[in-house]
Formats: sequence, C-alpha cells, structure tokens
Amino acid sequence: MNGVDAYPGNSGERSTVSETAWALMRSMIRIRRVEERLARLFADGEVPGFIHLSIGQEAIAAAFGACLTDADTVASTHRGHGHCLAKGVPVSALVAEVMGRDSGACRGRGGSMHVADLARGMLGANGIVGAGAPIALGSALAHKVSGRRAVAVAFFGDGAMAEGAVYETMNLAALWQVPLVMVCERNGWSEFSPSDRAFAGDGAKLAEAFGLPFLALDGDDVLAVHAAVGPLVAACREDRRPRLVSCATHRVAGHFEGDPQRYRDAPERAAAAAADPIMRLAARLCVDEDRDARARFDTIEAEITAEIDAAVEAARLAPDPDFDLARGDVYG
Amino acid sequence: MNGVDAYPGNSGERSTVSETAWALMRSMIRIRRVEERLARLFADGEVPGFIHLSIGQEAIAAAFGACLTDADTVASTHRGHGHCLAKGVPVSALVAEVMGRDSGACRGRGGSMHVADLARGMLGANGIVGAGAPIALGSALAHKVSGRRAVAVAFFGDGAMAEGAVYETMNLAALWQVPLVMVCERNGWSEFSPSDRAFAGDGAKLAEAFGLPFLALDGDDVLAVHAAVGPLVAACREDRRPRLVSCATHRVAGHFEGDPQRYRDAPERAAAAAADPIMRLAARLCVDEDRDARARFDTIEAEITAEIDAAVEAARLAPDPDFDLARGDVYG
Amino acid sequence: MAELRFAKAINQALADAMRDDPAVVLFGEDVAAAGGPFGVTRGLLDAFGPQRVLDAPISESAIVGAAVGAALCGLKPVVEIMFMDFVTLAMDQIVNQAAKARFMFGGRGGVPLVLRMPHGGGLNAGPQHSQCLEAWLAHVPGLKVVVPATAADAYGLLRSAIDDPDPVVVVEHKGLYALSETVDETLVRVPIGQGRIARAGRDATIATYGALLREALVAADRLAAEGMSCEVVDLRSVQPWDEALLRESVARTHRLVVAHEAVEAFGVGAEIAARMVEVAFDDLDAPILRVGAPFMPVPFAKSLEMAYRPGADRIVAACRRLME
Amino acid sequence: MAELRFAKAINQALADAMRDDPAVVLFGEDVAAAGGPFGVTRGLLDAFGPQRVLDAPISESAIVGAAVGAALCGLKPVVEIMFMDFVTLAMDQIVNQAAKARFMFGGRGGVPLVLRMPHGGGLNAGPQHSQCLEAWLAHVPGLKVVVPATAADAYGLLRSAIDDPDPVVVVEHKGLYALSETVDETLVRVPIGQGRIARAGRDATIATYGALLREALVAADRLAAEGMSCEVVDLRSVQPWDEALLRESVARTHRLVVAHEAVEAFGVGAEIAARMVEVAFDDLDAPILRVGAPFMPVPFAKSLEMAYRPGADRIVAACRRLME
Ligand SMILES: Cc1ncc(C[n+]2csc(CCOP(=O)(O)OP(=O)(O)O)c2C)c(N)n1
Ligand SMILES: Cc1ncc(C[n+]2csc(CCOP(=O)(O)OP(=O)(O)O)c2C)c(N)n1
Ligand SMILES: [Mg+2]
Ligand SMILES: [Mg+2]
Repeated sequence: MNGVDAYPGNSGERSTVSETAWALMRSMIRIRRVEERLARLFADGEVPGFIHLSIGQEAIAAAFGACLTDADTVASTHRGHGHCLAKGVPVSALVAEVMGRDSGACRGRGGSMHVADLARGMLGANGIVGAGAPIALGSALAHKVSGRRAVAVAFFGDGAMAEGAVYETMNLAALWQVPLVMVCERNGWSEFSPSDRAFAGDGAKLAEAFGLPFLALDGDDVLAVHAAVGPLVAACREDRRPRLVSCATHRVAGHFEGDPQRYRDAPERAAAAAADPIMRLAARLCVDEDRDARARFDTIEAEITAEIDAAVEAARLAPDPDFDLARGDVYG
Repeated sequence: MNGVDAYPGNSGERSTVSETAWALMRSMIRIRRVEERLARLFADGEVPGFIHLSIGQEAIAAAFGACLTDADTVASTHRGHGHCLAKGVPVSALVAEVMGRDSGACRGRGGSMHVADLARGMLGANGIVGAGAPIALGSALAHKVSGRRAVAVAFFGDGAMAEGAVYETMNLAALWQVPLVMVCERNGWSEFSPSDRAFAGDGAKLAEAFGLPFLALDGDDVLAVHAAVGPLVAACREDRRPRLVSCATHRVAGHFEGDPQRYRDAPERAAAAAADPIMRLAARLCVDEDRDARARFDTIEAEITAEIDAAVEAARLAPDPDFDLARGDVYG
Repeated sequence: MAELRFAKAINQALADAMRDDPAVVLFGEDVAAAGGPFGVTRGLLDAFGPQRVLDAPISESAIVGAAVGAALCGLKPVVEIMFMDFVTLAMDQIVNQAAKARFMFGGRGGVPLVLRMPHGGGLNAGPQHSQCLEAWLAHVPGLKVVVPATAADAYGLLRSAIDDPDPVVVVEHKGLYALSETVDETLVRVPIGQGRIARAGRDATIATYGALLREALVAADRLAAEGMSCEVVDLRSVQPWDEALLRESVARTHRLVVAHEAVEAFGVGAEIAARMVEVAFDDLDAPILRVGAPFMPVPFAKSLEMAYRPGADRIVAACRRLME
Repeated sequence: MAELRFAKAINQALADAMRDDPAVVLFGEDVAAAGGPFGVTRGLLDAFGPQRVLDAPISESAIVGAAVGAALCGLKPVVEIMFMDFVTLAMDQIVNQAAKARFMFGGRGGVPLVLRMPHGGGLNAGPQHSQCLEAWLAHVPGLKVVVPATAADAYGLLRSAIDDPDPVVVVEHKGLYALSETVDETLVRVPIGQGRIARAGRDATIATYGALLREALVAADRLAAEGMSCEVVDLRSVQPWDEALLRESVARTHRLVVAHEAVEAFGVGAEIAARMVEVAFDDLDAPILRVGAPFMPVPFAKSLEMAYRPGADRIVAACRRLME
C-alpha cells in the first residue's frame, strides 16, 4: 500500500494514476513553496498585514482543485492560499496580492484574506469565519438556476463549526437541494484553542441530521482525498444535491505568521509536522528510492521555485495600487 | 390508560397525582381562555399591533411551568403568552401589557411579543425568532456562576431551527455545560410554511451530534410532558448540564390573529384542533362522565373567567402609559 | 392615469424585471407560496415558477449570503428581509461581503443584489418590528439605499435597483403598502440618487424621504395657510443623495428642515445637515433643524407610539422655529 | 507617575473590576487561556479562574446573547468582540435585545453588559478587519459608546462602563494597544459622557476621539507654528457625547472641525456637526468641517491604507480652510 499503484485500486491504468499523483504533488508543492516564500517575505516586511498559512493542509486544496473546472465555484476562508492556487489563481496574482501590489489578483486592495478570481470561480478567501458557506450555497443556486453542470465548494475550518451561518447553510442547502459540497478542514485548532474546546459537535451526525451525504477523509492523504472527491464531485454535478465532507488534517504553522504558539506543546507540533501530506505522497511515489521519481520531484521543485521567484520579482517591480482607481471601484 | 391514575405510574399516590393533573388543567385553561379573550379584544380593536396565539400548545407551557420556580429562568418567543402565564406572570399584567396599558407587565411599552417579568425569571417573549436561546443560555451561566440551583429554559419553534443562533447556543451550552433546557415546540408551521419546508433537520440527531441528552415528547399530552420534564428539570438542577427536548404539538390558530390561513387545508386544521390538550386531559380526568370532575372543571372555568374579566376591566381602567416616564427608562 | 397601490407597484416592478431578465430571482421568508407577509410578492411564484421564486427558511444571514453568492455568479437576486429590524441578523453578509466585494476583488466583479426591507412604525408592532435603520446602511461604502415615498417611485426605484450592478437596499415603509395613488399608465425607472421637488416654495426647504413625505406636504399646506411658503424635497435616495438639488433649494430658501421617522440622533438627517452646513453655510439664514424620532426604542402602546412618531406637527413646529 | 501601556490599562481595569465585584465575568474568543488576541486579558484566567474567565467558540451572536441573559440575571459580563467588524454578526443581540431590554420591559431591569471591541486601521488588516462602525451603535437608543484615546481613559472609561447599569460599548483602537503613556499612579474612573479639553486654544476647535486625538494634537502643534491656536476636545464618549463642553468651546473659538477615522459620510461627525449647527449657529464664523475616511472600504496595501486614513495632514488642511 505504499506505492501509487494502490490508488485508486486501478492497477491497469498505472500511468494515468501516476500522472494524477504527480499532478497532485505539483499542486501541493506549489502551495507549500508559495506559502513558505510568503512567510519569508512576511518576516522581511514585504508582506503587510497578517497571513494565515495552510502548511500541512495542502492535500485537501490540491485534491479538490484537481476535481474542479473554472465553471465550478469555491468560497474559501482566511486560510485560503491553497484553495486559491488549486482553483487556478496564478502564483503571480496571488503573491502580488498578498504583497499589496497593483498586479495582485485584487489589485492589492484585499490582501491574503480576500484573494479572489471570479473568472476562475474563486469567490474569495474570507476574513469572516463561516461567511463563505452561504456564499458558496448561493453560487450553487446560480449553477442550478442557470442550468450549468457546475458545483460549488465551501471550505471552512473546524472552528467555523461554531458559527450559525454554517448551520443555516446546511439547512438551506438541504431544503433547496443545490449542488454544494461543504468541506470542513479539521486541523484541530480554532485560532489558539484546540478545536474540541470550540466545537462540541460531531460532523457525521450533523450531516445525518440534515440528511446530507457525509464523507470523513484523511485529509493528509491526497490520493485518498482525490479518490473520494472525484466521484463525489461528479455525482454532485449529476444529482445537484448537497453533501458534507470532513477532512482531518494538521495545522503545522501558527494561526498566523508570527504567532509564537505558546499554547502548543512540542509533541503536538511534531505530530502535526510529521503528518506532512507532501512527504506522504513522496513516499508513495518512492521519491527517496526511485531515481526517476527523485528527478521528477526535483524538477517540479525547480520549476516551482522559478515560478515563485518570477512572481515575487514581478510583484516587487509592480506599481503600488492606484488610490483613485481603487476609490472609483466602490461602485460599478 | 384513560384515567389519571395511569400517571405517573404511581397509583399509590392517586390524589397527589390527580392534584397535579388538575393544576395542569387549570394552567392550560388559564392560558387558553386568556388567549381567546385576547383574540376577541383584538377583533374589537382593544389590542393593538399583532398577537400570536398558542392555542393548542398550552400543554408544553403548563407542564414546564409546573416544574419551575421563580429562580428558574425562561426565554420565550413571539408566541409567548402561555410561557409567561405558566411562569407566573399574573393574568392582569399580561392582559394589560398586550392591551398597551400602564399597568402591563412592561408598562405597555413592549406588548405581546415582549412580555417579561424579571422578578419571576421570565426573561421575555421575543420578537426575533431564535434570539431567546442564547439569552436563556446566558441566564444558565449566571445560575451556575452564582451557585444557584436554578435552571434555564429556552423555548423556540420548529421554524426557529433554521436560525444560526439556535445552533450556536447548542454548541456553547455543550461546551460550557450549563443548566439549560432547550425546548423545541414543533407545531408543524413556520409562519405560513409547513415546517418541513423550513427545517430539513432531525432534532434527535442534532442533539446527539452535540452530545445533548434528548427527549421527544407528545407535546399535546400534558401529563406525559409533565412526567418527563419533572425529572429532567430535577436532573438538570443537579448535574447542571444542557439537554434538548422536542415537543410535537399543533398550532390551532393562525400564525397571528387575523391571519386568513389560506395556506392551510380543512383536514389539517381539523386535525390540529382535534389534538386539543385540554380535551385530552379532560377525558383522562373523566370530566364528561364524572360529576365531581365536571364540577371541578366548571369551577376552574368560572374562576378563570372571573380572573380574566377582572384583568380586562382593570386594564381598561388603567391609564395610558406615560410617555416621559418611558423615555426616561431608556437608561437606568 | 390609473390607481396604483404602493404594494402593487412593487409587485409590478418585480414582475416586469423578471419578465425582462431571466437572471432575476426572488427569495425570502414566505415570499413564494404565501406571496409575502405583506402580500408584495403575490402571484410571482405562479408566474415565474419555483426555480426563480423561492421560499427560504428563517435564516436571514444565509439568505443574504446566498444572494451574494448568486449575484457573484450571474444571477440578480432580489431578497426580502421581512422587517428591517431583522437586518441585524444579516449585517455581516451585507456589510462585509456584498458591499465590499467589488472594491475588495479589484473591481473585477460586483454583487448586483437588491435587498427589500420594510421599516417604520404606525402598526403598534413594538420595539423589534418598527425600526428605521437606514442610516447604518448609508454609512457603508458599497451600498446604495433608496426609500420610495410614492407608488410610482416604489416602482421606479426598484427597477433601477434591480438594474444596478451593485447592492441596493430598498427600504419600504410598512404604512405605505396599502395606500393608493393616481399614477401615469406607464411606470418608468427612477434614477438612484436623484431627488425631486415635491412642492415648490420660497421661505424654507423641508427635505425628507419615505413615509414622512406625506407629513411634510401636510405641514407645508398648514404653513401656507399661515403665510409661510415651504419647498418640499423628496430625497428618494439616501445613499447617494441628491446634494445638488438640495443645495439649489437651500440657495433659494435659505432655511432647511430635515425630517425622517428614524431616531434623530446619528440619523440620515445628521449627514444632510452636516453636509449642507459645509457647502451652503453662507446661504443659511437660520440653523438647520432636524425632525426625527426621540432617542428611545419604538414603543408599543398606541398612545406611546403616537407621541413617539414624528409627523406634520413637529415639522410645522420646526419650520416656525426657523422663521423666529 | 508611571508608564502604562494602553492594553495594560484595560487589563488593569478588568482585574480591578473583577476584584471589586464577583459579578463581573469575562468571555470571548480566546480571551481566557490565550489571554486574548491582543493580549489584553492576559493573566485574568489565572487570577480569577475558569468560572469567571471563559473562552467562547466563534459564535459572536450567541456570545453576546449569552451576555444579555447573564446580565439580566445578576452578572456583569464583559465581552470581547475580536474585531469591531465582527459586530455585524451580533447586531441583533446588541440592538434588539441588550439595548431595548430596560425600556421594553418597563424599566424593571437592565442589561449591565460591556462589549469591548477594537476598531480602526493602520495594521494593513484589510477591509474586514479595520472598520470603525461606532456611528451605528451611537444611533441606537439604549446603548452607550465610549472611545478612549489615552491609557488613563482606557482604564477610567472601562471601569465606568462596568459600573454602568446599561450596555456600554467600549471601542478600542488597535493601533493604541501597544502605546505607552505616563500616568498618575492612581487610576480613576472617567464618567461616561464627559469630554475633556486636551489642549486649549482660541481660533478653532478640533473635536475628536480615539486614536485621532494624537493626530489632532500634532495638527494643533503644526498650526500653532503657523500662528493658529487650536483647541482640541477629546470627546471620550460618543453616546452620550459632551455637547455642553463642545458648545462652550465653540462659543470661544467660533470655528469647528470634527475629526475621526471612521468614514466621514453618516459618521459620528455628522451628528456632532448637525447638533452644533443647531445650538451654536450664531456663534459660528465658518462652516463646520469634518475630517473622516473617504467613502470606500478600508484598503489593504500599505500605500492605499496610508492614503486612506485621515491624520494630522487632513486636520491641518481643514483648519486652514476654516480661516480662509
Ligand atoms: C466572525 C469571525 N470571528 C472571529 C474571527 C477571528 N478568527 C480568524 S480565524 C479564527 C479561527 C478559525 O478556526 P477554523 O475555522 O478552524 O480555521 P483555521 O484557522 O483552523 O484554518 C478566528 C477565531 C474571524 N475572522 N471572524
Ligand atoms: C429573525 C426573525 N425572522 C423572521 C421573523 C418573522 N417570524 C415571526 S414568527 C415566524 C415563524 C416562526 O416559526 P416557529 O419558530 O416555528 O414558531 P411558531 O410561530 O410556529 O410558534 C417568523 C418567520 C422574526 N420574527 N424574526
Ligand atoms: Mg481549525
Ligand atoms: Mg412552528
């Protein structure tokens, strides 16, 4: 079970499967390296405000992203870099946005918590916990009313399970029967509190209570998530019904960059780091043992490094956003 | 099973049991007759604004009221007359409030949707669906922090199960472990919509999801509700833990007085009327067959009629509320 | 010419907009099968079907959030908040999401969403069903706020709101729904941000909007009998509001009263007065006076609510004070 | 005399109030174990225990609702809303419940509740973490709203807020938390509704509150160098606000600028200007000018936020305009 051919149980199509795995690897590495670079830029004072990294949680974003098209819509959270990149937001647009440059996805007006790309169905990261859920629901309604074969995905954290808006969304989705996939990323933390001190509920039972099909996944196993989400999204496209997916994962970084994390102990942090979905996939792709795999891995790293280098360089060279233009964009 | 001695399975204490039943009967009749009178006063233009009657739902209020003391707290809804009366708000204070008189429970400033009596633990009817739930939770916290052996009760409708605040309350109650009894009155309607078009969830499963002990009751059987709620409230006083109670009941009247109810068909309305908890208890007390029971019943009716007559008369004679006094009561 | 009820004008605007544009959808609590708590959406479910006219559960936050998401994806949702008091439950979606999206996303898309909500007292509906909270929304960059005073404007402003590429809040006074007026057969759009002179006058300007327009006109009648000629300006929109029109009026009359039903303190009148003092200081022959509700919740009892609500009497008194 | 950080002053006020009155309890997101997102509640869990200092989940509506219920039943809850922008999620409980209870229940009980919430920009926190929404709350009868500008006032106003029998919103500027000041050893309560003259002057009055006080003082310094003598009034409370003090100041200076970080349109300054024009019209030698944020969401990028936020420059410009 440590080879990629175990996935998705379809050894006859080994190469396709393997290509999928490599695509997921590339997607995860891109997210990871972008965020690592953002962390450095933040430390160097090149990223203003605050940023929340999804290091350790890349598998979920990558797996979902791989199952979605531009017509599909995603509403994300404050921890949204991964969702954005996986949904197709170019690295350059994301990096420039987080750095507050005019070339950013939102012309530097929103920053990390508001990266959006409406043309690619990315309805925005969101600074308000839980607020993305009803927005995704509304986009699912639009898909249905407009007769598009598209689905909407709402990402939210385990801490967000305390917000009323998430329940209102479950209920409304169940009543209206729209193609909405609600995805809870259970990274064990709600800001500085363990999430079991922030949410007393049980996802599976909640889903059952609202009659939503439910899936609990190991969110650090990208192949498992992808194997499950592919058919799930396909089914959602067909039956246009809502469902709930719960992904267990780990928040490796602090709540935000610069968070001293005094509230975490060493073993817990070590366990979070050890769950690394990239390392897990690398092991399954035999990156350490197989020379071709290692070469391919290194190539991806190099390409992505180059992509990020170029993005950062371009962002640095980009002008400051224009104030009057911004002011003029309050109304259409 | 049609005699009161079947309740609560304790035939050795027939007379006490029977006294309890009669007390519940009195409580229900008081609620019913007060609301019927309010309906007439409304039709005659003596009640301004709008009023929501709980006719058909009296058993729940009566049974809970009988298990609570003045130290216990209740947060109610727009359909709160019964909860108020059962919690000890005098008929005179309630009627005068609903009629907008200075002698009203709130000096005529709030009306039907805001009747409160803080000294008796009645934290208010409420014009905002779902808003009473967190308020009751807060009072439960106060009981706990202050070391009082008191419980808090939050009433809300099945339509209110769509409001996020109700879920936030469940979660918070489960996390904080406070003595809160959440009571959903499932009358089948959310305003003009059948409640299954307003709430897609399942109460038992929701309770389970949040780890709340759950009880589903026939809310039109006052003895059953009382038999269940007595021990439940007593347990809550001891263990100071939250729980959820779901009471199936029937809304006999319109959503508000004057509602033409075009959205209801005759059989459904007839079924709602037939579920009458007063008639059910009367049958068990053999009011139609037993002459003593009939006499007692008639006495209650007469006493309550007299009480209401007096209350209405007093309210009519009471002065209009004083505007300057009201204006002065914005701050303490 | 025809008789038109205010509520029917709104209904007509919705029907016409839905006929003209398949992207227009309606949702809200009991707006579909029941035709709305005030009957405003009656018949629309039958005319346009359950895909476009949807009943929603009692979830103000998710309802508005869904409208935001739908608006970002090509629909033009028109949402009803049953009473303006309940907007308190949807402020995040309105203020943090709908209002900011266009700006925050770099001007690359907007939220063409309409929120209809009845405000105001007069029905003895008590403190949680009578508030006028439009000043909150007018304070939020990204929102537009209109408050029709006549049936024709109820139609015309709602049509413009639905056409608008941005979120527009349409505030309707509950007390107007049942009132009828004589209107032109052909109802037309009314541009957002454009006021109108409802009555010309020389001695003072009364600026108002919504249900208080009728009171202002009554006041002007009464004052005319006393020899004071008042110009009445119906602002129609409060965000943006027609500063130029009011400026011109004040340049002629040199005196200004701003009247609304909302609480006076920190209400819409404050902004209008503050702005006029800035741009028309030299034209003013008297202080700007405001007529608004006293600083207290809307009381329930008839006598209390009567004493609470501003009307023609207070407008007359303010105008008289201006002439002292 | 001692050095005191603004955040520490708040912490001290909380600790002193909890020591003096066992009814005072704290809750909010991460206020207990983690000591608050800005460190303001650090140490209080250890000092007062988990019965009185509670972490709450991300449920702004239920948090405030719970505070209302607790306040109705004998406790004095002090609740933190992590960013003022999130007050949008709790408006029902604040406005429809807390603010109205005393009035609505016949004056027979109140809601002695304190809501602390940081507002303002300067941290590049973007459009959903930087707003100044105090004008909304000031518009609501039943609420009081204070905005300390100094560490001493942060202590003194919070103590008064906790003593108060009614709901008080304490707005704290995020940018002030880390700043230190020299204060008297003994910190004292500051009455709600009482402003103070932060600097005396002759030619014009600058009325302000919160973080803009520092900017106003800088502006006054600069203008003094040009020969213009400005009086700076720190309002400290915006509901109720100290009309008498400002009236007196304007009677002396005949000119008024009102400055705040919130969006100018429909902001607190509108009410102050409107009221001053009403009561001090004859004293005014120039229009009342307002300095506030432009009508747009708070932008993220450094350059944008810098251009957005009002500061000493704009106050200076407004004062100069007054003298033209
Ligand atoms: C409405 C709201 N309340 C509080 C916050 C502050 N906040 C930002 S992230 C966060 C924790 C969210 O936890 P979770 O949903 O599990 O997401 P995670 O950070 O773990 O990805 C909090 C409390 C916020 N942004 N919005
Ligand atoms: C927040 C809010 N939304 C909508 C309403 C309007 N409204 C009043 S009662 C009601 C239906 C409530 O249904 P339910 O909770 O089942 O109570 P019931 O009327 O059946 O007793 C609605 C929609 C309201 N009062 N408050
Ligand atoms: Mg989390
Ligand atoms: Mg119901």
